[in-house]
Amino acid sequence: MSEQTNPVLTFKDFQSDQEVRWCPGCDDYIILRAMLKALPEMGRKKEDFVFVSGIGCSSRFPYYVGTYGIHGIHGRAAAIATGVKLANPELSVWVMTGDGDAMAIGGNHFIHLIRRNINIKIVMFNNEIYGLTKGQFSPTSLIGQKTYTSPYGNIQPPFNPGQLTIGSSGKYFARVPGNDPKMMEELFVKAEKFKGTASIEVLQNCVIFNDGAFEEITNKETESENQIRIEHGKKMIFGKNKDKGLILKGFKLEVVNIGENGITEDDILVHDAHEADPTLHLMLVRLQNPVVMGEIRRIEETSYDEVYVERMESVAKKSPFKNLDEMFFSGDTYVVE
Amino acid sequence: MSEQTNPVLTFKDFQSDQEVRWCPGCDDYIILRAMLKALPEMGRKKEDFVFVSGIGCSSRFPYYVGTYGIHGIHGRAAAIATGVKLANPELSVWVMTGDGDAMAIGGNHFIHLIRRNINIKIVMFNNEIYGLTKGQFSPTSLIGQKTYTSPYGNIQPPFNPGQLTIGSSGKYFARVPGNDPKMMEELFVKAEKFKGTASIEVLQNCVIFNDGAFEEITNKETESENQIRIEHGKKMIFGKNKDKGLILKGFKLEVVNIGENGITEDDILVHDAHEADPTLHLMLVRLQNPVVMGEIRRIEETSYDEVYVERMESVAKKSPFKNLDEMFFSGDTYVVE
Amino acid sequence: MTEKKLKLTGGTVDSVVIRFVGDSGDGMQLTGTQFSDTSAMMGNDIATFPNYPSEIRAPQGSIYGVSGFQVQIGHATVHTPGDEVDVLVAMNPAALKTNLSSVPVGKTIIVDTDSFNKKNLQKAEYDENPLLTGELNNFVVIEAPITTLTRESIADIGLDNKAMTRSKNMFALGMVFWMFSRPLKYTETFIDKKFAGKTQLIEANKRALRAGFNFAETIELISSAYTILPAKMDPGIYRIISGNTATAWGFLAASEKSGRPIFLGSYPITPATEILQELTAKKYFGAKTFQAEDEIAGISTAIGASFSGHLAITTTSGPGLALKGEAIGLAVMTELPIVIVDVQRAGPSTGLPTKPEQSDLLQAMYGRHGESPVIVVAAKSPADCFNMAFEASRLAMEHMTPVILLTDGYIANGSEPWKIKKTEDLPIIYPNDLKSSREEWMPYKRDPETLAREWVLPGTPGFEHRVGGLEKKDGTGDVNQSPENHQLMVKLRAEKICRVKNNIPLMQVDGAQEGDLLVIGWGGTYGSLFTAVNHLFESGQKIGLMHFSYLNPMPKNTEEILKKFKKFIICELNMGQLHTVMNSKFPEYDYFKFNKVQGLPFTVLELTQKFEQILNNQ
Amino acid sequence: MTEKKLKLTGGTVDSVVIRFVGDSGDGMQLTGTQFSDTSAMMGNDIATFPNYPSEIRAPQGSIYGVSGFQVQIGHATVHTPGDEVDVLVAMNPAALKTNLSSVPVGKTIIVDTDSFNKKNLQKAEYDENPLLTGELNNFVVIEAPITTLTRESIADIGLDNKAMTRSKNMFALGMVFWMFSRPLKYTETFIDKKFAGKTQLIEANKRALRAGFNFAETIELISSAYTILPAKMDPGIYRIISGNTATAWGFLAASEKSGRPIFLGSYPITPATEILQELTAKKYFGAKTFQAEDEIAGISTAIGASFSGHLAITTTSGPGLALKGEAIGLAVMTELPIVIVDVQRAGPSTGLPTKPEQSDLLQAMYGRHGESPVIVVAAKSPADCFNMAFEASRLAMEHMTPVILLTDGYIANGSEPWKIKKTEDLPIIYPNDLKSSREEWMPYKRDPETLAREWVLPGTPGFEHRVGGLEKKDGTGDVNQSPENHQLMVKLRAEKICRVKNNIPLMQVDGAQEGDLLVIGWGGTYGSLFTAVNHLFESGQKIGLMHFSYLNPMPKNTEEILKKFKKFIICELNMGQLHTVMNSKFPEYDYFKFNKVQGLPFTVLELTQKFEQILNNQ
Ligand SMILES: Cc1ncc(C[n+]2csc(CCOP(=O)(O)OP(=O)(O)O)c2C)c(N)n1
Ligand SMILES: Cc1ncc(C[n+]2csc(CCOP(=O)(O)OP(=O)(O)O)c2C)c(N)n1
Ligand code: SF4
Ligand code: SF4
Ligand SMILES: [Mg+2]
Ligand SMILES: [Mg+2]
Repeated sequence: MSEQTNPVLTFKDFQSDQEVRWCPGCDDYIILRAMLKALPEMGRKKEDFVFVSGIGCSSRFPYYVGTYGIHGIHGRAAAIATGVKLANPELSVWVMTGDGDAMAIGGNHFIHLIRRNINIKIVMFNNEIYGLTKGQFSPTSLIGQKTYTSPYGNIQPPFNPGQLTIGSSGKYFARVPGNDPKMMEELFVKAEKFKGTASIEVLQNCVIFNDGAFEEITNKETESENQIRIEHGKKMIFGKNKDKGLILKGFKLEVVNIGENGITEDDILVHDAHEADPTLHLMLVRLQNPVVMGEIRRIEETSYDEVYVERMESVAKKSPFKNLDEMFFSGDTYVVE
Repeated sequence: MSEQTNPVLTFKDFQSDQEVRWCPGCDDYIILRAMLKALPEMGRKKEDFVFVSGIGCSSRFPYYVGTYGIHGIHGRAAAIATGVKLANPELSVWVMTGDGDAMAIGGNHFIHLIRRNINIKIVMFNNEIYGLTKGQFSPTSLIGQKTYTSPYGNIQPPFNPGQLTIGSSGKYFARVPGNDPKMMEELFVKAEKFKGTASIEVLQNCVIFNDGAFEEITNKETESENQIRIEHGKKMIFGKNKDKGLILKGFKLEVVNIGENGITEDDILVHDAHEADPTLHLMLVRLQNPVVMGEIRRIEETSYDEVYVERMESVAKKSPFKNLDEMFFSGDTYVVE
Repeated sequence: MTEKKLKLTGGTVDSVVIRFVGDSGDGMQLTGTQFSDTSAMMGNDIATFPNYPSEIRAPQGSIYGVSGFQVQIGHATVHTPGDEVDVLVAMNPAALKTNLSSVPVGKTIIVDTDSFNKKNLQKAEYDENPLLTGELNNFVVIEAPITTLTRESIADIGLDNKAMTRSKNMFALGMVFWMFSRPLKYTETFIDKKFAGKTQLIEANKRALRAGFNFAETIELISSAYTILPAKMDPGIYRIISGNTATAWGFLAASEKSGRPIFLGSYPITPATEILQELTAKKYFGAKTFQAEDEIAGISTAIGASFSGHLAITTTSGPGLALKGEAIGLAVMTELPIVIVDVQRAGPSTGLPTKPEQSDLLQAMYGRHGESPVIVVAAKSPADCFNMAFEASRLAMEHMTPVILLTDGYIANGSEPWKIKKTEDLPIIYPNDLKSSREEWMPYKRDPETLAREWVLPGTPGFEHRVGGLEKKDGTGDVNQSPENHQLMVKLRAEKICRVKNNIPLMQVDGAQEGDLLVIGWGGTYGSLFTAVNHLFESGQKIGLMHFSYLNPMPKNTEEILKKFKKFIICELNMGQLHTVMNSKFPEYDYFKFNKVQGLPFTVLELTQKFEQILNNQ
Repeated sequence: MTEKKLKLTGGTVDSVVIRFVGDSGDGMQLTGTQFSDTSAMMGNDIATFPNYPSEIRAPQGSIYGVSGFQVQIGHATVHTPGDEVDVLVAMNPAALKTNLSSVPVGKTIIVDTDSFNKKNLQKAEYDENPLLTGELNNFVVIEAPITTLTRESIADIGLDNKAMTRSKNMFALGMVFWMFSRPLKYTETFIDKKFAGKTQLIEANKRALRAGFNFAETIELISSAYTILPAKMDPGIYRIISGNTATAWGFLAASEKSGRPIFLGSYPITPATEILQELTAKKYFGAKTFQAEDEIAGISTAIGASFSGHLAITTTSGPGLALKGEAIGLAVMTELPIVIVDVQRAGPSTGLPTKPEQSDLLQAMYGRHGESPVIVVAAKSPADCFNMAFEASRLAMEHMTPVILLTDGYIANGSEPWKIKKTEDLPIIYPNDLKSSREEWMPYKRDPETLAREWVLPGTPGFEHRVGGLEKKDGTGDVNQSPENHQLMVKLRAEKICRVKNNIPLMQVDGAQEGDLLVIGWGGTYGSLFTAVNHLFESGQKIGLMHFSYLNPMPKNTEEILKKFKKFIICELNMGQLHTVMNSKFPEYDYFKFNKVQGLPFTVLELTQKFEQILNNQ
């Protein structure tokens, strides 16, 4: 069950025989396609993938991928996946979840999975709404957002998924727009190679209950001004004309125009996704304008499952007993005749 | 039920008639005394306090305070307290909880309470162990820590409660050593005045199952070298001789010796607890040597309960109906004769 | 449009069942509701049953995307949405395919021929067009190019194709209105309101509606329309109400009559979410609602709010009730009033989340650790949700205990006429407030009659006290671990619930008051059970119906009634959960069981057949 | 030391009950365990019952800080730790006060007079010193200044006062060893191991032990010691085992015999934590354990691990079982094997968390939404936990279903001799692995006999499939919402559990095989019930015991047995939960109930009296 390159597998091989049942126009279709294209590129056997989800529109995902999968119960995908992975660390385990599934009812398992740094990938479809239950606000809904449970406007301040990931001592966070299959595909492949918990936020448009939530950010016209796509080791530059960039000013990031006020490309910050200290990453996940896309944080350490396996092995080596019987009969036993 | 100064109340008035039942030598006694001393200073009526807890040694706390109180179920104190407070926003509501109660089973309610910024104070007794159940590792136990459920050493990386608070978009975080009743007393009084969710971590020594966990930090001999006590608007200086301080170097805090390498007091950072941007606060909660004590973050915004009340009132004003009957009989009704 | 094979004849009928079916996007729920409301306002009794798919918007034309709305209208009181369909309106092949089996031979089917194209037929898994194969020969099939006609009728308004097509449900509705001689004015007013400000849409929908009506009238082929006379209902002012709205309003009324503000802490879940939504929208009556992070937080906030003196409620469905079990135990121990509403859906696990079932009864009765008895009540129809929400609140606060209110997806989404209650006609609720003096008072001092402890709120000077989940000393409420005290408290908590029977109405039997067969049911099956029993009773059988609204404790006269019958049958939409309870409470009687677990209500027919079989000793 | 009032005479006795009581810090659990183990090794049968306070370390000398350990040793088989105490060792006034009522007149009480000082008397709420008031006149009171004597005996070792005092339990143990003619060598070896490397402590403890022994021997006042002959037990090799350890070991054996590695996902909770701790410590056998963030995560990880092919387990107590209800439903729907252990404690809510009770039976049977049947089994004694953990695992994997194993705090912490099983003598477990070819296989294809679906693990090429909580189509396992399929699947899931009865042993009745009174029980009360029934049976009564290990489904011959008796009494440490189940399964019989809810086991005496009363028709 170890890794291998398997050049034969294609998009089609990863499709399941189930009809896809999201609303027409939903970004979930785009995410699915991106994943189906990414999977063959990961160079692993089909039977070694397990997709685990909770409940929600997004959580229907596993049914549509022809690998192993579990459509679990609401909020528990991270915990179920933990069991799948620890029982068989050779598997490539993916949690497909929504903003409600992962951060409302599932918040605890989400932060604990991240804290433990188990080699599991979390793809969170953040549409800032509960889709499946037909439109209530979620933990990422904005202040003022009108939904069926906030008809006068939402008053609960939202989580920032990236900030919550860092708060949970997360080692990996990436963000990607739900309308960019290319970027998703690349990111999924990269994330698969990361040894630890990868937390990936997809800004996913729900056409029915929260249409246009990310319009300003993801709109093809304006995206290059409103998004910054960063890469480790590269300057953090954006704008249609690549004429804007980020610099550090005291404790804060600032957007500057290259060529103005004597600012040159050299002044622009280089992204360091590998720096263990999360300071820069916290700034980046919080940035509102532009919104940062890409691998914001990627700190490769030994993952929990690796340590877990090592520990199992090292303890086994020191076992005081050859087998169970030996333990049963060890110590204070006595004979009745 | 509004605030008032009540000079009559004393320590004794806040004691309950129940015998205190922690292990002899437990820091919990110190926290209790500090609270009993702080309460009269808050200038509120005794009957307006409600102490809410979950399950754990720490969670026995409400029984020992002669105010209103709920000893709830494991992990749910934050949610129970939310109900108490929203139902009656005039009350001063305190969550007394442990590292397990708040961050293991109660993790979800903890982060959501913080996110919502309800005017509730959380005092987390962090002893890095499950005390009541007799010594299993907790979400703050250190890597390698030997407990009954980690006889070969803990392998789960811990949460940093301050970092988790910031990750949850928290507006207030303070840390205090469990052996310093004076500092606790002051802090409790200050926190009570804060309008929003205050997350307070007490480094609490469990003499039975994790004795000495904070010895290096809280030991009276070395505390002034290993702790830095900060205050908003003051220079971040520490050391027995007040000869060390913090400065910013790129993305990181650095400890410097005042008077060495040309460093003067002027170079030392001034603590800004009120800055909404959490960058500095994240650095401070993560600092290991020295460990930061005091109000690290204190951002006063409108609290959720205030907005909640306003919203109730503003909607009520626009009510389309004078009373229930009017609604019952409104719209499409018809008469059967 | 052509009339096929059989002649459609109008006339006056007693009751008629109409089912509108189409794609989730076709607006069938709205169409059905308009038809029902209009009929109710004309004085018919109605009962409705929306049946929608679990997908939000399944791909167009697909079988699992079919959404339906059924209504029975009658000039006599109707208690169910009906078993068999008299008129089926099928907007596409998938809708026809999945609903045909409910239409008896000879009944009417209206189809939109425009939708019977190759793509849609394929999606519906039809090899050939059923309109052409002759397989519908035994039905009155009304084929109308509804889409085309709709578009034509509104072509000049300036909407795009998609928007125009959206009005086709109004066209269909217009046709049915004409068939049953309903006026258009209610729906027209509705359209004005719904699309306020969007004049184009108002115009389009109204025109399509009228076009459908006119089309039906003008084509010769419908020789005459059905007429349904108004039902003989209690005089009074009525409105149509769904179960979830009625539940929310029942709580509002209970709040008014108890003087305790509402606090609702909930997490959304189908089919319970509307209660949260309704109370949130009606915030202006002072109801505090809180969308929590999960079900456990939902009930925990309610417990906190109860401690603070509110009428505390949490609403959910089966999976959520499972999650709340531990916290209910805390409310049992702390003896705080809360109401837990479980709008049941088909399980286990996620099951069939949009379909009704009655399979949470045992969970409600026993789904907690330790000996933790609570009051369990159930609503029997959409309008009855109002009564039982009120009752649940009353009992919780008068007896200081958690109460579980069971409804189900069938009555929660279904609607019926509700004879509006004036709040002044509702009983006053007397929460068990502080009545002792400071000297006598203790946190667990009990009312000698009900055994309820007094509800003392934070903010009350001099009465500071702590409650919690550890066993409490009788009286003082101090933590206490002594064996005798524990036994005493377990018994007191049980006895407290038991005594609630002194505060609930006696059981009223429908039909025969004694005799051969006692039908036993509970909750949302009342309509079907009553109709079947009443039918047989009126035809001379000695059959009665004992239908439980109060399940724990049961009414005092329950056993008395059992004694008066020879045979018993317990009918439930589960595998026999009330059967388990009845056996445990009244093991002396021999109960037949009739169970259905299909995510569907009973049909009157299957019940009648079963009862006849038993009455005839087969 | 002085002997008071009554003469203490030694001799040979059948069985003796000794209870050690003192402060939580006094080491009474250790003392009791040493006495029990030593007795077991001498060939006595033993049964123990530790009874500790819920505080970790309550203030010294306080009433609620009293910790006790009771053991019955016998030369005949003993089944309970005994009702009444023959020898009470009370290390302080609080211990005396809280335990005196268990000591019948004429029995022996050993007290440490040093501890009867003013402070301790006050804490125990004694107004006067009971050693002086004469209130102990009817007992054989052995007053010994144990603390002083201990200190003196080890004064020269160089320990400080506090450390010296800590050895006083060894002194007391030495005295009791002498009374019952036990050798010191086991405890000496134990001391060597426990304090390895700490020579001072080894020396102190050993010396104190011997000093106590010698003290008892040399003082004239104990004229002769008790002797207990070895019990007549099955020949074999034995060890003393506690219920929680036995549970853990049973799982290890099941793992070995099924070839499936263990995965245990749990959250600590008293009194279940030791199972997690034991399996974690025994990691070297390949058992994977995972301390999760909460109970829901615990079971969810187990479900994931089950999908990955492990013998998946989660352990908890009542409040945790309540939290796991929803997830159990998922395992029911996905038909994945998991074992859920509930070590019951006294509820509701937090209740009396360190005291045993049997009040989670109904929760285990019914505590989930929807129709979600699972296998329920229970262990009847500490050693039987091994068998039932093994059985639970076997049934889960052979039938592809969740299994709930009920034990309780009484047997989980109690210990008894276990006749060690060789793994080769245990039956092989046959998980329902993939056996179909790729062509025939479907995710929900069932074994025609058991109806279990095949367990196919990720990593198996060509068999990729998805499971989940939505209703599944029979066979294919596709998501399916059709009414008929739902009904079919509900029935199949029920039938699958029902057929487990073909794979469990028949019920064996103890005592009379037919006759007047059938005592019915389940789980951890076996010892008391058996002893009482056997006593009456041997004295000629036609009384039998039907004790359930398999509660759902029940053994096939259950009804057959019921038919052979005239009267029935169901005895439980709850308010009548098995009574509810029996009434629902076999309503034709009339059951008496005998219930106790005190956080304490039955006494043989109270049972015998009750049975006699019924036998005598009172
Ligand atoms: C225990 C439980 N509680 C509540 C629900 C109802 N529910 C299903 S999905 C969902 C929220 C879905 O939101 P999200 O995770 O954001 O997914 P989306 O549909 O938006 O993709 C809720 C509340 C449930 N199925 N189970
Ligand atoms: C639902 C539930 N799960 C588990 C437990 C057992 N339990 C009680 S307290 C506790 C942990 C306590 O740790 P912490 O919150 O750190 O408190 P401390 O005792 O250390 O102060 C646990 C696991 C419980 N009472 N209820
Ligand atoms: S409701 Fe929203 S998120 Fe769900 S499938 Fe439809 S568009 Fe997508
Ligand atoms: S176990 Fe630890 S935390 Fe609990 S009371 Fe004792 S010393 Fe304090
Ligand atoms: Mg969402
Ligand atoms: Mg702790």
